[in-house]
Amino acid sequence: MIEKILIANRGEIALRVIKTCKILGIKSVAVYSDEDVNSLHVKNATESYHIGEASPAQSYLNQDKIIEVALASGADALHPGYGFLSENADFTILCEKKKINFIGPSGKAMHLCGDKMKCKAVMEKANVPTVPGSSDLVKDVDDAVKIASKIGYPVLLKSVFGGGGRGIRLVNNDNELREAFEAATGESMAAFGKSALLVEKFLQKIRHIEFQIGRDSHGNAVHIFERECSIQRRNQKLIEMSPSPVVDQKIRDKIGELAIKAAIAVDYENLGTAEFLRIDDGSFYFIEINARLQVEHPVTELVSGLDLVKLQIDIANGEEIPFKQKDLVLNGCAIECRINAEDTFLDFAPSTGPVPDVKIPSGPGVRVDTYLYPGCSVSSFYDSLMAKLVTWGETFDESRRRMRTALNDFYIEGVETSIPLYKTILESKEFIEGKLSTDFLKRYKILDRLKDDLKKEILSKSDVALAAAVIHSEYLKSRVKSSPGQNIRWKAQMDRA
Amino acid sequence: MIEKILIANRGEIALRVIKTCKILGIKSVAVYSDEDVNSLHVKNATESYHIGEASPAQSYLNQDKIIEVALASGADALHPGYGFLSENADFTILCEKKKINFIGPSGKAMHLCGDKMKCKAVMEKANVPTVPGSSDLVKDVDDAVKIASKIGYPVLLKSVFGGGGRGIRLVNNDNELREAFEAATGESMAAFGKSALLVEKFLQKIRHIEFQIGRDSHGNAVHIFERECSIQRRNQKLIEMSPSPVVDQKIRDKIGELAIKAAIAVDYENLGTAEFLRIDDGSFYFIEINARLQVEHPVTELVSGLDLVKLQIDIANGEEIPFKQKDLVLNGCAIECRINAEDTFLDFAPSTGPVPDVKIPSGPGVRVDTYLYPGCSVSSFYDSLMAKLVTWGETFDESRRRMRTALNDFYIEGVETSIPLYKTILESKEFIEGKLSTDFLKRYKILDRLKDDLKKEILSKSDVALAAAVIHSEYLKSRVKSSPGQNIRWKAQMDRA
Amino acid sequence: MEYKIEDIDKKFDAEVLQNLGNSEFVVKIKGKERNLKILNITSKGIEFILDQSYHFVKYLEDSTAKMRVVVDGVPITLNRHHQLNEIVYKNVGGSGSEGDSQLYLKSQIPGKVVSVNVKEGDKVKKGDVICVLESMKMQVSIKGHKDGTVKKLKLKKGASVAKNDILAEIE
Amino acid sequence: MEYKIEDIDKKFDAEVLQNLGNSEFVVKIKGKERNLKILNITSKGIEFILDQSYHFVKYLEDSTAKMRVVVDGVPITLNRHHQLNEIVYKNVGGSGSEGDSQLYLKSQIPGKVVSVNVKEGDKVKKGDVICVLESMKMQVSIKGHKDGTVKKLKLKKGASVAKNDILAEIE
Repeated sequence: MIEKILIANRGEIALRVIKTCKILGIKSVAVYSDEDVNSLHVKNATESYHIGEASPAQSYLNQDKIIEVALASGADALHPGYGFLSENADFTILCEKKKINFIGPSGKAMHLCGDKMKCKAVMEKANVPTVPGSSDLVKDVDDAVKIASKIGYPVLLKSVFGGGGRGIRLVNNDNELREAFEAATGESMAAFGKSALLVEKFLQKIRHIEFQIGRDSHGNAVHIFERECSIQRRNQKLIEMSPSPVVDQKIRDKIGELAIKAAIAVDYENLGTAEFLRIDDGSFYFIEINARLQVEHPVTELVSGLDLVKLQIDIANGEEIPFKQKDLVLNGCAIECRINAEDTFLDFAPSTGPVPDVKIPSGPGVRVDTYLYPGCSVSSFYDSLMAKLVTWGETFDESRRRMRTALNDFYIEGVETSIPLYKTILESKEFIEGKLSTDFLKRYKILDRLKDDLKKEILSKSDVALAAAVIHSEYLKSRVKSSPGQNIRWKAQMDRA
Repeated sequence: MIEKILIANRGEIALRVIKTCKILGIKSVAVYSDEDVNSLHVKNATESYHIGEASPAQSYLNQDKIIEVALASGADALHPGYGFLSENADFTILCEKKKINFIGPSGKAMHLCGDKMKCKAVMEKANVPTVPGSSDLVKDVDDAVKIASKIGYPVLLKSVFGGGGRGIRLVNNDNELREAFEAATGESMAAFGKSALLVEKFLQKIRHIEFQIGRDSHGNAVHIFERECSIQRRNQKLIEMSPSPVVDQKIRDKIGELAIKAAIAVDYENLGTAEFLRIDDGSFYFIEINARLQVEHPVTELVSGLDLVKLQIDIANGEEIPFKQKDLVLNGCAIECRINAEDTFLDFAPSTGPVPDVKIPSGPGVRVDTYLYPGCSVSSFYDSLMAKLVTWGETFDESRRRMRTALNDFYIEGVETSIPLYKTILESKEFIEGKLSTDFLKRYKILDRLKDDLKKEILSKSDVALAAAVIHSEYLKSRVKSSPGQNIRWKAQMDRA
Repeated sequence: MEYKIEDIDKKFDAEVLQNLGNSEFVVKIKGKERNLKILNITSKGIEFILDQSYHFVKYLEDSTAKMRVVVDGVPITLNRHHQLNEIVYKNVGGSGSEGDSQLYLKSQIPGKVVSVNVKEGDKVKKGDVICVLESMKMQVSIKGHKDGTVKKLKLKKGASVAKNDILAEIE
Repeated sequence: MEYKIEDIDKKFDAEVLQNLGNSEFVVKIKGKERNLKILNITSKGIEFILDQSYHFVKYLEDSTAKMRVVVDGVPITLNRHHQLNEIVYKNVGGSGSEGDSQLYLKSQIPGKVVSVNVKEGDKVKKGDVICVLESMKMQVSIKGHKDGTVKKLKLKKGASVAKNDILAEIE
């Protein structure tokens, strides 16, 4: 039985894990870098150990140091959170070697999940549909044309030496493909001395829908519904929800079954997430398994009533999952907004520094997971997620309205945040109608609308701003001068007020 | 359709109603006394009106002033909260006259609920079991004996001129009853010139279990499960929960049906609560209808998923209750602790004054309804409820553990609170086993255990206290003296730290 | 330095052994050496890591005789151990009620005076109701803390009293 | 007094008309008289009830030319209207980017310098990448704000820069 957990992470997720530890009566061990000495996870854990300098490589990614602390503190298990070492198969294997119970899948399963080509091959064998295309490098141009005609145009021709959009060509027919193949091969030979190309179906108006999966050491496997995470910027999720507006119980059962199949195919143990792309004709394509607890897990907690961190610990303890698929009921609707420290209008550039004041929203159906407190600081060394604002409602509309109100009540001083962006999204017709896609922001010109909304908001507050400005001027005057008559009375009143 | 609601209340319940108004896009109008000018309900409402001096009679009970503000602000409806004017039938009728939609039952129904003798008679007619005893004043000693032998000893002989335990005699047989009757009559004649006595069955080891009821203007009626509120002090509830440990679905259906019958019997509209006493043999006796939203309504919200304030507004709007009895599912378990400003060891005497610092707990399944903020004040003019800490869990045990952790995380500086008492109760074997009764504190000597727990807690923190004390002494010394050597280095470090 | 904690019948020792620099210290608590690293210190409170655990301590009161602190949310009174303190401490009593030797009857709650039940010069017994206060919709009887004669009454019906206000002198 | 709000092309007037005593005032905003009752005021912020609505305004910056406030959580910049201000204001631009006439290229984000893409003396065009910063796991290209010659580079690979630090002088 796990009695003491080292949490190899920081920020809100470290706090989230500590919370469940406290509730279960399990001791928690926090680790921290120089930058995090004043962080809440240090203050809330049973014990806290300093592990190095601010830079992640020197602290939260320092495998040897973290293992050393785990052993010194007598922790019998380790929770990796998300990011940092959470999907590092080598680290998982190191934990296994040192007899530290790693709360997550085995190193072997994690390794397989991390290798996208291998994982795709395993899924194809297990009859889990993946994005149509070559299952390996194409041999030559005729091979490419053959595959393309099988999966149907348009297709993407991708160079494995590309990355970040470089070396990707969109083609609409055989001729274009042959031309592009020649050009791509030439380019690649010139630059790298070799060429390696893939063909993949070009998917449009994509939704990102993922299924929470769980599997225990006894072979019991369940899915805990879907999360729709289509609203993104730069391939990073901004808003997640459950249920998805396009998933009914029939689809949930069907794709959930696929997600379970995927977990079994890689012999996955503990909680994980099977990610799918869904296109407008209703087809789902598996893309990958995230071998960790997701940022957006609270969405699933609110609609299932489960404590997923507790479930992770139970599974790591060798226990059976304490319910069957048929026992699970999706209750109401949950939405999460990731409150990031970033400037929406500077291409989402990070915004860091001290946060002198914070007001955290609350109320029926409102949950906030955050490391923020008045006087804290947002560090430029780590990622921009400051808080997760999650609301639950009986219906999507109730959840959305609660989110809208909570966003209004959330005040973070000192850094730019994504809160104004979410207010605009939450009020948009397309969001309300569930018309989501990964290009939502661009497709519906959300940033232009945000600008309009901000202007309107400023105008609506302008009377108050002007009133505050003139009163402030008078106040300063009354403090500087000691003039006779009214001003003295004024000053007295001001000081009394 | 209601578009603007005046909230004739203060504190956490005013904030609770404002929250739902915001979510529904309804404007809210707050009223405040001199004492409350810096209160959160003033700051969070759309509009706020000053209505008088601190004393309730001059402000929150001032019917004319509140009606005047309602009319001036253009509010089309009024929410009374609980306490103050919430169960004042005259005020309800005044609202009806002024065409202000009173969110609650009609003045007529409220009047009937407020008259306990009349209400009891109505319930007897409707076959809702009430506490056995004389349904009216007893005529003479023989009448009393006849009733007593019918309901069985022991019985209570009560004078209607008593109150607060005075004029109540416990008797075990006919002889004792005859003696007591004579004495009571004599006493009462001497003091009041007349006598009026009742006979009622003496119930022991009572549980207080109530049912949330709702009835719309179309005659649809539902119950929204029970709340067990047995843990009390001085007849005031401290801890409430749903479900009750002694209510299963069969009992819930049966007593819920009685609660609905009670609501129909008094032609009750909107939300209300039917209160029952339950004794160890499993019998339930109706005692009264609380004609308002209860303090403990969040417990029901968490297990039903409903927003009860929204439901109140919908019913007041003339809408039908949007679900049927069979649609309601009791989900998980919710517990509420009323965080009072009181000194447990001074016989729960009030504790008031400034609150320089507050830390409000949060986390999965934790909800806090409160008017507290750092720098606020607890007024001696109003009641002692500062916050309602409510936790939800899949099971009673999860809810209890979450409550235990949240109580630990709740810090209120400056006033005594009931938090330590709740920690002891939540850890007690009897609470865990669901052995609840209205005399719980006395029956299980909880205050003695609390003393022990506090001593243990202090001892467990004594190392830290001593460390803080010696470091503090050194710190002060280093700031007072400017001595050479080590102390200067010390001071520099201290200032840097 | 020796301390007494609340009314626990025992003395505890604590001292700073060494300043390691960089805000780190070795302290000796109850005979055991512990490491202490200060994160933050002001005259009102201190945050530190003791061995490996974080703690936040607020200083509410600090006189030569006693120190009231809040340790991780738990209020604790420390009494610095002198001969004199011991005597005063015993007389004051640990439970919050004034000892028999005290002259003044103080109010432990704030409230409004509803009734005054004695006159100056009255002889009263310990436990007699001196007055009734109303606070938060409740009536609370204030009882005499000892036998004696009411020397002075500092009470008026309808007046407000604060916590720790003197209500009467009983000799 | 006349004010401009953000980059809205309009002037707004506001003045205190009367001090009613008891922290209450009559102010005139955009030609309309309003009642204002102060609940709390310091040099850093003000809480007041305007007509019947509560507001909380923080003062973040206050220079003769402009005032940055946060009104009920919404940041707003007010520009006091003088002839001179108008000119400066137009040049600075409302969108947060420095105007063409500015000498300095400043960083709008904090971060670590990953690469420096120009040398002193280089001729650059508006939009050319001057350097790349890394912050929060992201790489951000900093582009030149105007055409010109790099006069001075205040950048070193691996160094940290704060928000608003000057990165280069371009003439």
